[in-house]
Amino acid sequence: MSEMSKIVRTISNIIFPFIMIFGLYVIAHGHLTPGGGFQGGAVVASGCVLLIVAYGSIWVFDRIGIGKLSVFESTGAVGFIGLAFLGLILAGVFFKNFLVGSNIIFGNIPQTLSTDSNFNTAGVLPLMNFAVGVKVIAGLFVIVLVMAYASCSKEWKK
Amino acid sequence: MIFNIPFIAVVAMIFIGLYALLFKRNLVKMVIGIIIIESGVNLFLISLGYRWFGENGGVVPIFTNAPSEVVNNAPQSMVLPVPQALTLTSIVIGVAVLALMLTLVMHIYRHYGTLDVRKIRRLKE
Amino acid sequence: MEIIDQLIETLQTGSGFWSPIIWILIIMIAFLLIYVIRSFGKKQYKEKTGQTQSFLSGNPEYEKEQMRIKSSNVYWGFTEAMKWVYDLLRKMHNGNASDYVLWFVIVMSILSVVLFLVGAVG
Amino acid sequence: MNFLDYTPALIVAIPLFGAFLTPIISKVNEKIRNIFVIIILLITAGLVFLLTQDVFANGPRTYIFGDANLTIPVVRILFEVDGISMFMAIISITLALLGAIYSWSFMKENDGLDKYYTLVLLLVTSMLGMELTGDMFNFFVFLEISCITSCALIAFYINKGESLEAAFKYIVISAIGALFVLFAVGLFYAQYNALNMATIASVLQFGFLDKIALVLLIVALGMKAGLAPMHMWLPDSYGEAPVSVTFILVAATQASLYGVLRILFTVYGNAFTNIASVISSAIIHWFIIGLALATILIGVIMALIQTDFKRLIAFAAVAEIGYIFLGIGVGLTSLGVGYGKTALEGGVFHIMNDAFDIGLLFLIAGAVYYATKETSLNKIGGLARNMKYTAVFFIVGLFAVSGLPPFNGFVSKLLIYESTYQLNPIIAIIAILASILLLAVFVKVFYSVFMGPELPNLKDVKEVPKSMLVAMGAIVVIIIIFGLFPNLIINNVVQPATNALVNSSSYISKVISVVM
Repeated sequence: MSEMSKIVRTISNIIFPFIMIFGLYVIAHGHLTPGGGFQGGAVVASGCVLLIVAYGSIWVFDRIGIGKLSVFESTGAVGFIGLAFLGLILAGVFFKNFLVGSNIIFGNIPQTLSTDSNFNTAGVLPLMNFAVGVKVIAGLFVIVLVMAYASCSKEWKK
Repeated sequence: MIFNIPFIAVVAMIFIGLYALLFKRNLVKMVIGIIIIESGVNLFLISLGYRWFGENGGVVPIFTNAPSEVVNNAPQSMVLPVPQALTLTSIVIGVAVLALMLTLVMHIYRHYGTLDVRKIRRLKE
Repeated sequence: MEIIDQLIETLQTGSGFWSPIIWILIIMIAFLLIYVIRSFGKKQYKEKTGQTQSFLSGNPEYEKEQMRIKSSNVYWGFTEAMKWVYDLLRKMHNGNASDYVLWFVIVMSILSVVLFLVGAVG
Repeated sequence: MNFLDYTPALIVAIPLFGAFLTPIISKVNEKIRNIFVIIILLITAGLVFLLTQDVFANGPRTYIFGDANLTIPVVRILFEVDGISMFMAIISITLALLGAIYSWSFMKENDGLDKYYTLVLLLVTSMLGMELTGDMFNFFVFLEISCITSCALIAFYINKGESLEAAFKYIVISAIGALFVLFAVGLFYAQYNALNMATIASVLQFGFLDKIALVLLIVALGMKAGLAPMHMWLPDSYGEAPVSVTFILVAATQASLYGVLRILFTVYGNAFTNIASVISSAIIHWFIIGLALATILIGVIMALIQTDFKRLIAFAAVAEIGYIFLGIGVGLTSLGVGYGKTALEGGVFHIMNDAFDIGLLFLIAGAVYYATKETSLNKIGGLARNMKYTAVFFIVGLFAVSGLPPFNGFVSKLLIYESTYQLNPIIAIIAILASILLLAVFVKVFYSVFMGPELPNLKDVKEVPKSMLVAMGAIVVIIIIFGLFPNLIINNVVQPATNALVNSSSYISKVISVVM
């Protein structure tokens, strides 16, 4: 895919930060509102796909190493499993929510039948959302990028 | 009757997907068939959550900023979010399967030069 | 000691038994018999002479590489006699991905029809 | 809580953790990565054996994820471990470990091995997860993970059109099967508001929706296990995957087989023994026996005309799956008493024997491919001169897979034949004839691969490297021990597994006591 016209590139330049912010918001508020790591990650990845569409996959491919993205993906997954293992080590049960009720971070317990959103709740769930978010951003981005890049290489055009 | 419409849609979607798989020759259309079946099953799981509440229907299980009359008077009419969790997992898996299938279709096109399922059968007998 | 008991114990199959130890003894006796019979044979032939060559109705013997039967021809007679079965199975294994799904649907519908028509009786 | 209480979670968690660490470690050094993968699998194998010992001695065990106690019964993921789970887990982890050792040399010349090992570890995770879980939905998730990873591994030789074709067929079949499993899970949830297998089993009424769910589950999981006439994906994918992957795929296929066992014996066990559903259960039994016979015959007859080494073994694998289903079907007709007990023991023991026999043959096909770069039987010959160990291993595998004494295949097939004969002599005779045909097939292979004159282009073939020989030799030792001392295995390993299948009520009551 080659790059598109100047209008498309300008508009995507303007829209791109908003998509990013919205995706990160969905990830960060995963424990309060609908959404979470996967959904927010998919939104952010779709923002990155917008870049691929506007600027062409070769342009993006040259600037972002596939190896870095794969390390990001592994880091997200290792973080997720690592949090589960921490539950086993600190509280004795795999996937135990060991942060709830503690004063470290995200430790508050919401009041029963209250509909107010308290960001500082839910224990390890937000952390797991972050880990999944990193993994999904890197994973989906790498899938689309490799597909787009492979389909525009010269070998395919014969 | 009107509350059976989702379930009728589920069966219809599964049969449409099977039709696409059985009678369409293009590999991409077969992939679409699988995705339609998956959407049907997901719709089935989602509609299961609301089946207990009959005519009035349940309330979406989002606690933040929920209508206060529901929270104060009938919190049990909020749908148990298990089917939603199941559907979410199923969607995530579906994305992985879809990506894998499309990648395979791309590579098959590169090697075989066609997307006709009747011509992609070097492996037979 | 218990393990050794279990090792020697024979396997009951409901209508018979199976003991590998006895089987090995019998096979040893069989090999001994074969050896005895073989020892009755002629010993005084000369290697690498005409005595060890095979006799092909007077035709000259081919090179060994040319005499090799390809594996797809090994059971030619069997496959020729069972041709109708193989024609049927070849038609079945046609390598079409849609037909794979079709078989799944067929088996599922047969089982459900049988289960709901016959099974409804009892 | 002592250490054993954690093992069910650790068995799944450790390979998963290792899988995602592998790409990072791979950046350091390739040799360290290989050692790391093997160590991860060794630790998992150690945990599996520890847990097996405990479960066989003390009965089923449960593990609740996320919290020490259940608060809302339907929400938690439960791992429920009993005899048959551990029996299958032993097979899976042994095959995975040997496959990893084998791939050290076998895959050495390929690129992208970090992804290969990641996928292998994920496949191991999914197999063990399917076998240990007690939750229907969790079972589906692990089933899908195994589909995705196996498909990616089948397409490993991405520059070959055939392997892509095989992978596409596999993913279509797997996706359909898994989606219908999910539909059945939804049907269960709709009626009983539960996803736990034991909870569902305890309240199952065997009504209309339950029958639909039974049909969906049995046909979908049977397709994933390779039941004819839905077996066509199996020769394709087994034949085109790298051999070390095929070896692990054998175990992955058997994990689906475990799903069938779990559905038939545990979830629907009470419903089948009920007097009211005698006709329905008889239909299911004879359906399984009929399809098993078809599987045996189609597998054997098609194996006879194959010219590709791996594809031929794959069709033999289809036939072996048929024997397992025959044992299970006959075992179902008379559950736990008389010939049914023998047949079930034979069927379950044959799962283990099938894994090792077919696995050994695949490894030998891989060794031949490694040495000659050729899989067509018409183009290889006379290899016994240069590959002595491999030839001897093949003789052992040949005798074992076609059920000749004193190897392990004979023992389980004997149990299946004798019990089937008491049910219906004709079925037993057909099964024996098919077994003879299987011997003929492999005699042909032995003749054309290892015997005959030395081909000119194969004169300087060398014996395969040590890591491959170690993996093959380990299986040969297992096969001979199983064949010479069958009672040791049947009393200590197989009978706990069959008892767990037959006495599903003890499993259900144990889990219910945890859930309530």
